[in-house]
Amino acid sequence: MTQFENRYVVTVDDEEFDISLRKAGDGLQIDYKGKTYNVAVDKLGDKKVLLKIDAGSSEVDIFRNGRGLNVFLEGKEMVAKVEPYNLAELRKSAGSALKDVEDKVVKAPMPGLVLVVNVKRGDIVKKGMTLVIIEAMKMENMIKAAHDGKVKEVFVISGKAVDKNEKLLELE
Amino acid sequence: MTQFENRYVVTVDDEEFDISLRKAGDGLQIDYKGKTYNVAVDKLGDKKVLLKIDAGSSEVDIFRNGRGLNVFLEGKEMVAKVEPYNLAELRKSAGSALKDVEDKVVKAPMPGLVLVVNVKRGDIVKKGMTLVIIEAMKMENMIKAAHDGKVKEVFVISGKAVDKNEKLLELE
Amino acid sequence: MTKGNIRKILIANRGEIAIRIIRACHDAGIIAVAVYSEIDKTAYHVRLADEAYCVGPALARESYLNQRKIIEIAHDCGADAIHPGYGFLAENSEFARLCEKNEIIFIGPKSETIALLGDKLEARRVAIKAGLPVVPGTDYDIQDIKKVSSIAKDIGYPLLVKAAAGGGGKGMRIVQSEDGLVESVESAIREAGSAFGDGRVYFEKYLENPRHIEIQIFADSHGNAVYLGERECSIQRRHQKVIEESPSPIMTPELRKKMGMAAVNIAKESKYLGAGTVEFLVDGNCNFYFLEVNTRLQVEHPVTEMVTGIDLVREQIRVAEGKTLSFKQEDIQPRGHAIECRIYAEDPHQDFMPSTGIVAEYREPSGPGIRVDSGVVSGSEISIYYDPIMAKMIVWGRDREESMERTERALTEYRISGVHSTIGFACSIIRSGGFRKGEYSTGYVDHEFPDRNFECPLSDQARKAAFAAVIFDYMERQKIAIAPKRNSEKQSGWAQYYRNSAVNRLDKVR
Amino acid sequence: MTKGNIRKILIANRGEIAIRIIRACHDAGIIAVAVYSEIDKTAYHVRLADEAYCVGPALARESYLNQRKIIEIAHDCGADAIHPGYGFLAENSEFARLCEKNEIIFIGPKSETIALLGDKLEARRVAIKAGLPVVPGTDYDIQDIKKVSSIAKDIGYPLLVKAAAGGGGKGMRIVQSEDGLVESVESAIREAGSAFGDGRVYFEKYLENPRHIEIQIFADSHGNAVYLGERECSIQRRHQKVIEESPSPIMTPELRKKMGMAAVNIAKESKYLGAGTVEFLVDGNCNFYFLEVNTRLQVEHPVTEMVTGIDLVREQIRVAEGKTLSFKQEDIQPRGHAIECRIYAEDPHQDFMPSTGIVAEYREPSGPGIRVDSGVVSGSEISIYYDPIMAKMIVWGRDREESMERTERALTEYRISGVHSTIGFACSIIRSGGFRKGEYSTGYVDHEFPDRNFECPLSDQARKAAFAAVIFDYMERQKIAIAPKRNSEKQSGWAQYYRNSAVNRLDKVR
Repeated sequence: MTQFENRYVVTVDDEEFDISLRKAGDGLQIDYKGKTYNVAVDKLGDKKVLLKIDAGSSEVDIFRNGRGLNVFLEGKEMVAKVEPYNLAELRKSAGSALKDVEDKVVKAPMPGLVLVVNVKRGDIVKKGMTLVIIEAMKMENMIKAAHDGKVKEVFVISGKAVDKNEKLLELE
Repeated sequence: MTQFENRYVVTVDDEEFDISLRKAGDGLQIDYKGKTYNVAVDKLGDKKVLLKIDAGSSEVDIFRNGRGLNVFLEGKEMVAKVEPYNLAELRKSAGSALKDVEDKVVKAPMPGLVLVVNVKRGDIVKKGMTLVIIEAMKMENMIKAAHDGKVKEVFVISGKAVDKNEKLLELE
Repeated sequence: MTKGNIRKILIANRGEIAIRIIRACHDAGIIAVAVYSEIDKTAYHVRLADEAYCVGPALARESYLNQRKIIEIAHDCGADAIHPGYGFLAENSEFARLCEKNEIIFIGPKSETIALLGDKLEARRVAIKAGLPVVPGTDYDIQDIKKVSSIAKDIGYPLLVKAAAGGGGKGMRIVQSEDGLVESVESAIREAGSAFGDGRVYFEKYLENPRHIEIQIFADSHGNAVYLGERECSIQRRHQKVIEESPSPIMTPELRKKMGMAAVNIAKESKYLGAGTVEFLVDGNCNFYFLEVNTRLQVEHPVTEMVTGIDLVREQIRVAEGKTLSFKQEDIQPRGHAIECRIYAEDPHQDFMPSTGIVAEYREPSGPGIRVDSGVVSGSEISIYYDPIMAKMIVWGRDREESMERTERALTEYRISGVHSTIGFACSIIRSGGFRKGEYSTGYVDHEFPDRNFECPLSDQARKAAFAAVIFDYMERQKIAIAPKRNSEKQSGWAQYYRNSAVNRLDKVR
Repeated sequence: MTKGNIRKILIANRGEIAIRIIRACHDAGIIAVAVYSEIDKTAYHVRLADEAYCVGPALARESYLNQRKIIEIAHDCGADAIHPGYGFLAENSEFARLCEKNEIIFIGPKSETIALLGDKLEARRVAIKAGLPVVPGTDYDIQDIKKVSSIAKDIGYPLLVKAAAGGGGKGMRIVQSEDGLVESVESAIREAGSAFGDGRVYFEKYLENPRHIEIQIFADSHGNAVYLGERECSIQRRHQKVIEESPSPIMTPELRKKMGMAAVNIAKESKYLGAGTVEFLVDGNCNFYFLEVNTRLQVEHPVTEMVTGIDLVREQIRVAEGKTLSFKQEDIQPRGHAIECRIYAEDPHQDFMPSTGIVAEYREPSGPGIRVDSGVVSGSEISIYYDPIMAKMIVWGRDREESMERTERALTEYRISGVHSTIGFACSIIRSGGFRKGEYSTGYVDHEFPDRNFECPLSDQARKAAFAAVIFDYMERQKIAIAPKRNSEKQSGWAQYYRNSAVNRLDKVR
């Protein structure tokens, strides 16, 4: 592997991409699934680039946000994490403990008013079950369980006003 | 005059405004030509504010540029200079030498190619006379004399490529 | 109420509909006055208006619903008229009455008409009197709980318990069989009582998967009343319309005339004034049933504007001035086809949960047939306080096919970043087989997309995001600045360029 | 030339017209390929296209005029067809021939037709043959300088010396009397020879203050040819159109039919294919005279699209595929009135001098009847290399009055900062008395605004700027930060708000 050839695992939301990046002349090339792509980014503004992949181009809003990158393109908002391939392999063999922790905390997706809390500590919940109802913009929004589990802790009560990303409860 | 009452002369392009500004409660008030206005600015973005004058509001692009302020509102680009009233009076009584110097240097309003130079050193020019023709965007642009005068110096020749604001000639 | 030319209108609303009304005022040379809550102080409707006054804190009931304050502002600024838009005070008969008392023109029907048609049971009686087919049911409220079982048997199951003062699904219950009938009625009465302070409920037969088709009506103060064709509004999520079109794919000239005349009859019966909408349910056999009258401008009114060429808001103003309608029934010649997609700040993949934040970038599509009525611009804030509608995209085409093609294309051009939007959702509806064929009913979204698996307009975003991320990360680590935009004034390559071509060009000039 | 469905089109152009064509491709499900010069690498047409290829350096003759390179890219990417837009290679018969040779469909007339009608003297002969009235003059080029005086006497003064290969005013002279006639002819011959490599000139009578009215024609490869009404293009500056409208204020159904049939005759005589425009001069007595044929899409084509409802670019593609026209003469029923304002990056107060730089903010007007075809977005760069057109705003109304009212309103909503624009200029034209009455000719702008004193859409800007400046300066000196925008996620007042109203709301839920 030369200095300019680098292999990465990129995680976009839940999907993983095994990507190699290298310099090629003035530009950059990507190898992905046995195909080679000529790629470039040109700045369009603050936090905004034009991504060119061969002859195609997409406007991308991209900026670093903690350990990840916020990426918005073609109407979709995504979170991407870039890891060197070797590191990613290491992490995987050590078990994917990290991800699970994040999944287990249920947060408020928006600021609003907690109308209903359907569960209490120790309850067994099933994927898709409504855990909490939050009112915002005159609508009731159901916060549902992303997977089966057991309620470890509940942080809110009915009638509480919550901010975005405030912890609602934690599953075991 | 209290600490919060300040009188200014504001020059916008060629027009002068005698304005007093003071704090009033949480907001600001302006006195101009015997009338009082409640005014406020709210930030809309980088270099952009919403100016409210009583019940009316205008989006204004505004930023400092050297000694002046660049102001863009309602389709018009202007340059404003703010001076304390007393200073402005002083300057005026000392004669308006400053302004004249600026007027006497004729600059290229855009980058382009000098096609024709109609005058040489020592020529007498009349207001409105075409001094230089510059080609840009496939069109010929006549640079005309802003007032009568005598050519002190010519800095360009036909065939020269010029940048924006490059000196073309100076009148006496 | 002063008649004659209106000189100044206060718009008691916000967002896209306030802007729509400001535009109509400006077209007519009328001064447009905005009101705004504290959180809306830099909103786009404030910037476009000629005058703007703060009407209170963010919470709607302290600002946009603050009747006395609005009347006070109208008085102080010398407004002749108030346009309520839709929502907020638009169907509030008390507010209309307050305007009348204060000699300010309320741009809408008379307060009595609003009160009459706002009561669903009363409206049902008016419809029956005007000879309209109504959904089988009771034309009285259920007073004796002992009789419900026999009344229900006469109508047949499934049936709907509805609140007379109803709206927004409150006090409404679907009952599938006699089991739980009494319980449902009792709970509906309780809910209606608590929500509206009016516990009257009645029965209607429940139609399964009907189409929701509405007729636009217009009436002036000289006894003229016309219909301006229909809008098909069956594409809904959370029981709210999201995509509307005109003409309806199932419409025939005969049916249009029948429904149109029915709607005009109700206008005449209720002494209607101004713009209104008569909503119908239509079953699989093209039988139509009166549902309700919306005594205001509808969100989806531009669909009608696109096919008729008539500016409905300006016409509202004319009628409010006491003028006769500027068109007769025979002048209304619909042309082509129009589709409206409502663009909400919602995440379709999370059950249409509202999305708040700053709209980082807002860029509209354009080109032939495209109109966008928006309440936001780049930098606008979407708060939790109000309806999450950001904009409406209305697309006209020579026929339904062209209108769908243009809609699909325009949606892929539309760019809203910073908050979630329903652009991708709208695109997957437009692309879906049932919509393309015009075969859909009010249950379409839930039925076709049970897993909410709305595809976004373009594919492969995750791979592209991965590519972008890997390049961004690499450049960041290598400290390679992403090439800044050229700036013609600062890093001028022009002079050099012209230098190169100077001799050549001068040859020609000389 | 392969016929059948076109799958992929290369667009040999940039700016608003490239985007217009991309939209037509996408509506039709056709892959749109952009080409771009180095300086245009992030231009909006590149972003909207499905594929984009660099075609060379900024200078047009090394990029957008580089015929071989464009053909090469078309081959390499597998494009079936090339759309040239307007300008650049659109009326270059050599390029059309090169496409034909390379079996790529050129979306336009056949190369012979372009060559024939591109020669003004030949076009004049074709027009005479087709029975069209032409401006009195010679139908041959002036070969014997000794005869000019007697030829000129026959035609009468003032007269125009015109170059057969002409365009852009090169090789053209107005001659007021016999004085200087010979000199003018000789200099015109020299100039034409040097500009076009073809020194042929001819005479035409010079009409003073005519109207410039053009007819849109369309012809397919099956012998069908129709006209789509007229466009009035007399509002000009620097002899270039700036505002166009349809119908023309002076048009009558009879005159339209006469001019339309004349235009169709020329289409038939020249075996025309696709979209074209026949330009006429019309004098004060409604006599019309053939001027020339533009063998391409016009800048102002959307005016016709707005009143006819027909997408001219899609129709060009259909015709290029060998299909028959999708409409017959009797299907074309103009509706309402449309006005186009071209928005240039120019400073009207400095004799329309081009303005370069970055478009800091670009925000379009919207609402009923408004369409904007733009080549720029916020952040776009206006360079000195190309035509300074940024966008076209096209406005439809039920009648001329409504269309003017909406145009005026929309212009005041339009916001372009960072470069000068012709928005204010357009507004002052629309507001001017002659335009409002429809009484104007090609000399209107120079005649009405001899001092170029175009008022901006709104008054009092200098005073407002002074207020803004004094406040800005004060806050800067006092180090008072201008209140930043609220950000719902960071400085959340929501939680507090909901806290206040929590009890109240919960009462209802329970």
